[in-house]
Amino acid sequence: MTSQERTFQVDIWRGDENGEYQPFEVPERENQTVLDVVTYIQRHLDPALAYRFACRVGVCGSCAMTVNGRPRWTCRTHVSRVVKNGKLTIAPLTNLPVIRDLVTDMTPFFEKWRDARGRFVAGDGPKNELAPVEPESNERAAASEAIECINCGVCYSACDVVSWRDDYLGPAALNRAWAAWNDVRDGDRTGILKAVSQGTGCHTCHTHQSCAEHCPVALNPTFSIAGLKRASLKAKLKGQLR
Amino acid sequence: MLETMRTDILIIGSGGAGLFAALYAKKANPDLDITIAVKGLVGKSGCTRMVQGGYNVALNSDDSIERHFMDTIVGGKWLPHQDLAWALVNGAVKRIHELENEYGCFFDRNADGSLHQKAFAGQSFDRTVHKGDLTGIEIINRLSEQVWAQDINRLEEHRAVAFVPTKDGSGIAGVLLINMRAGSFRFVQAKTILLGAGGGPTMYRYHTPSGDKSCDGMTMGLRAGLKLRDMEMVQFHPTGILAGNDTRMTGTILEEGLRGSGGYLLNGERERFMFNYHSHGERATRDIVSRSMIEEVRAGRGTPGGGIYIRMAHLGPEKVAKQFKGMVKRCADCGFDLAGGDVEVLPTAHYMMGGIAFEPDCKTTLEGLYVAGEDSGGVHGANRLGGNGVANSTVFGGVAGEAMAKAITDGTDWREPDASVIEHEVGRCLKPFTGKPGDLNAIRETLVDLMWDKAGIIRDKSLLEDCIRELDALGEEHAVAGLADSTRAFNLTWHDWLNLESQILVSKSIAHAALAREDSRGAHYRADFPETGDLETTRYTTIELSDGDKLVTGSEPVEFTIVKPGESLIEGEAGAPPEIAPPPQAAE
Amino acid sequence: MSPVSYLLQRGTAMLMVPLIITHLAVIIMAVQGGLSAEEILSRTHGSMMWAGFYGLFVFAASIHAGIGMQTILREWTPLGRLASANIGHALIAILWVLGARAIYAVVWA
Amino acid sequence: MSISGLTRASRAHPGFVAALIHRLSGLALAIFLPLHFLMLGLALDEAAFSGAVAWSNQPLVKISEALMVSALAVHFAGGLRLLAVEFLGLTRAQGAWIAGCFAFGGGVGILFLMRAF
Repeated sequence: MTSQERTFQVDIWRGDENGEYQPFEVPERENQTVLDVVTYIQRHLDPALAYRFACRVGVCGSCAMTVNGRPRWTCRTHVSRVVKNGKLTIAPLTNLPVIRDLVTDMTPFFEKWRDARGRFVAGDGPKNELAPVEPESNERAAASEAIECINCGVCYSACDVVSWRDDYLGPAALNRAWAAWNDVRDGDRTGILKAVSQGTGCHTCHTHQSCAEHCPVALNPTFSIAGLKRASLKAKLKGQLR
Repeated sequence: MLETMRTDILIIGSGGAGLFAALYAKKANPDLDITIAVKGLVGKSGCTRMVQGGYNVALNSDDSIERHFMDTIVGGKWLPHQDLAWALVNGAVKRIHELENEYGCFFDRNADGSLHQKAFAGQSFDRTVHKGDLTGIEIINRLSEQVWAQDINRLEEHRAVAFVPTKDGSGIAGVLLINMRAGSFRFVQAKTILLGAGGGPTMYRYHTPSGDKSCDGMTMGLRAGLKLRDMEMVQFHPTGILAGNDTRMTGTILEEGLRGSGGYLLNGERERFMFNYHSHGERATRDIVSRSMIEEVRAGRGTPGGGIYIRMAHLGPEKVAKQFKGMVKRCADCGFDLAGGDVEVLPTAHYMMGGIAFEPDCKTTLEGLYVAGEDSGGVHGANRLGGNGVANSTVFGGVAGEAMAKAITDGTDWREPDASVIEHEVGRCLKPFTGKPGDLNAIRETLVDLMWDKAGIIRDKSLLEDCIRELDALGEEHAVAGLADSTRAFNLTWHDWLNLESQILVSKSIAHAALAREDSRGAHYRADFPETGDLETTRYTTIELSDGDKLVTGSEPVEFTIVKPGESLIEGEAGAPPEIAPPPQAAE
Repeated sequence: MSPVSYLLQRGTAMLMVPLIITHLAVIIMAVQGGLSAEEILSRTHGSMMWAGFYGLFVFAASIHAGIGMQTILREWTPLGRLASANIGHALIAILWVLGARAIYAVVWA
Repeated sequence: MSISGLTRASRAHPGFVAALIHRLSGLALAIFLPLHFLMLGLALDEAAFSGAVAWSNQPLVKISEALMVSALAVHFAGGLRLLAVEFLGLTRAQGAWIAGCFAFGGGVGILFLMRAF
């Protein structure tokens, strides 16, 4: 770092759930994402800083952190868009256990994805053919709108309901369940509604829309969850959820 | 501290190869205890996930696996292991049905509901199955959620550092890993082991693979005495983003379709230059465009950032913004206006065709060790077709899973590890904690420049000899470099040290193999040997480690077991696409 | 929230849409220039329609409030699922009793 | 030190504010409701009821009542929004919807006060 370089202050969370913010001075760059800032600190200022990343272009969803109070994908967040009063505050994602510094344990997130039956179950269709699926059909269109999730955990961290009750399945898992339910190839669509109608499932959502507000790839889990609420209610009234 | 555990099947890596292997093995025998160990989180690290283009598979009645095979062989400049390529094109058909019908992948459809297959460079038929331009995410997410739902052990943030053989060296007993979260060591003993950690030429200044890639798998293979092949074959993609110093985004891909649809490449004087090199201009093949860009920069006509501009604005910024939404957004996120302005790009290292030599059943020469995906070599030869990469990892991952389960059913048991190897390897990994703090950043910078300048897109004897000499010196510098912080838990700087160790060794392999191949074909270009040479006598290079640290190169003739140069499986055609400039095509 | 609670919560909400519009209108009308006991009771005394309307309203509002309270307790207090549910159900019962008493008082007493 | 305070920046958007006000107004109504029923129950004894109604005509009580009426109106409007999102799938322009809900609630309260005095 030369003395002529312009720098800005970055406060980074250190420790696990119990910890504190540690200030660093980081040089400004013309092109600089929040992940670049964190990398700079690890490479040049504090080699022990822990953080997680992989693909670096918004594909893997590994590097989400809380930046100035908001959960974000850091690899695709340009510093100039989020810096406030010449300062950045970076913390791990909320609503997940902290392993160390900026790294969270995403296990509960993936367990809930499983519990919401966020996966395909093969149907009876012929295995050596590809099912015709019209891209404009209502179900496929609904599924397509929800499918491009990168499971970064940003919505889960932004979700107020998860922050109030940690057994709620959360937006990402339910969003996946909605896409699965709209998949006409699925062999057990009622099973999805059963999974999401447990006490901690879709009906727990209060439609705050924090998930949709923060999703880096512009999905709308609230909408998906509303769909599940309607579908499972219908199924319940028809007595299919026993 | 060393924790030990036992499992039936250990899988290193959770890309297309690792996940398919786990699911296949579990399906073959649900009673098996299967463990996936991965450097990051299951399904979230590695490169399959990053696949944009799609999945090559011959499904159309006007297409055929023979045609797919011929495209692969001709595209690979007759260097591929033909039995492997044959396994690839056949297996792809099976896999795409499984991905759709068993795991629920959403692949794009035509309006009538049938599967959409798009055109992709180097193919004589439009056979690339895709999900928009995020095909990898779709495949990996669907596979991951199947794995999450099954009784499959996950060792996440566990980095494999060494294969541990039996005392007599006849087979593999297990793998030594670092539990990255705790900073402790773990030895996992397994009856069969799959290496599916992926490759990734991240030792080049500009590279596309996931940032966690560091060629650990090939390094472990070399150390365990396995033979690698085709290591000189590193594929470059012409348009990687140039975002400046200290940016992770630098090197990541701007898709091929930008040039295909009429984008311009401009030098620092904002003049088009591609027609000075090739009559197809910007639409020439990847290798030609990459080479031309490098020559233009070397001639002093680069941009201020040392690259080339890509310009789309003349096609109408609004149209571009709509047609290439993802790319425009990606550029905007790092501060560039792709739709209306000029964006600096440079060719970027993309894929390693070379890797551990293996057989169509994924076995290696080490009993009990299997390999699949980018760690393996020989499927693609001198060049990999876009869309054959994800096919490779998923096809062979499944093959390996089945073979590993069968081996255990047939009586394969645990083998006793050579404890001295474990001790030695733990010592190797902990060495930097004892040294005086070294400048790892400087070593990394030196490495990426060295490989870029001297073993990159244009090579020659003197460059490569320099490169090897300097790599040796760099290796020595790295070996004594210590760490400033003694924390072992989640110490990324420790892992940077380990990454560099792997990268330097594999860099040496690339440079040695490149020096050994005295012709130019596919991804490998020697300015001092610009001719392709005789196809009938094609040989592939091999490299192995002997006496612990000496790389020995060799070569073997390619066996034309299925088709010979000059022949074709398709009547009246060579199988490769006609040599004309591709028409402008829309991004899919 | 269980689907049954959800159904009751949203169902009572929908049911109350016309009731609340009417109630708000009545309030705004009635409050003109201040209220008196005679004025209120003259409207309600012996009116079966009034008893039916508010009977339904009390029934729905009580359920709606009880479930809402249960959710709030579950999310904003350390109370567990069972305790929150018990309090919510108790609230429903109390509101039914007090509501029925109020209706009896203004219609028949 | 905790990682994030009560006032998370991630909550600074219309949806959360709407939900918070919906909940607080609902809570207020749930607390008010038994008192409201108790007061009406006083009609069992006409004198007591007259006294209570007279008491409620004080300005301060009137203003409190106006707040409860507003709470009802806001809760009602917010509930309509919620039902629209959940059952009609209306997710666009939530900011405008939510502003409309508050305007409606405030309007009803002011109307109440104007007529009450």
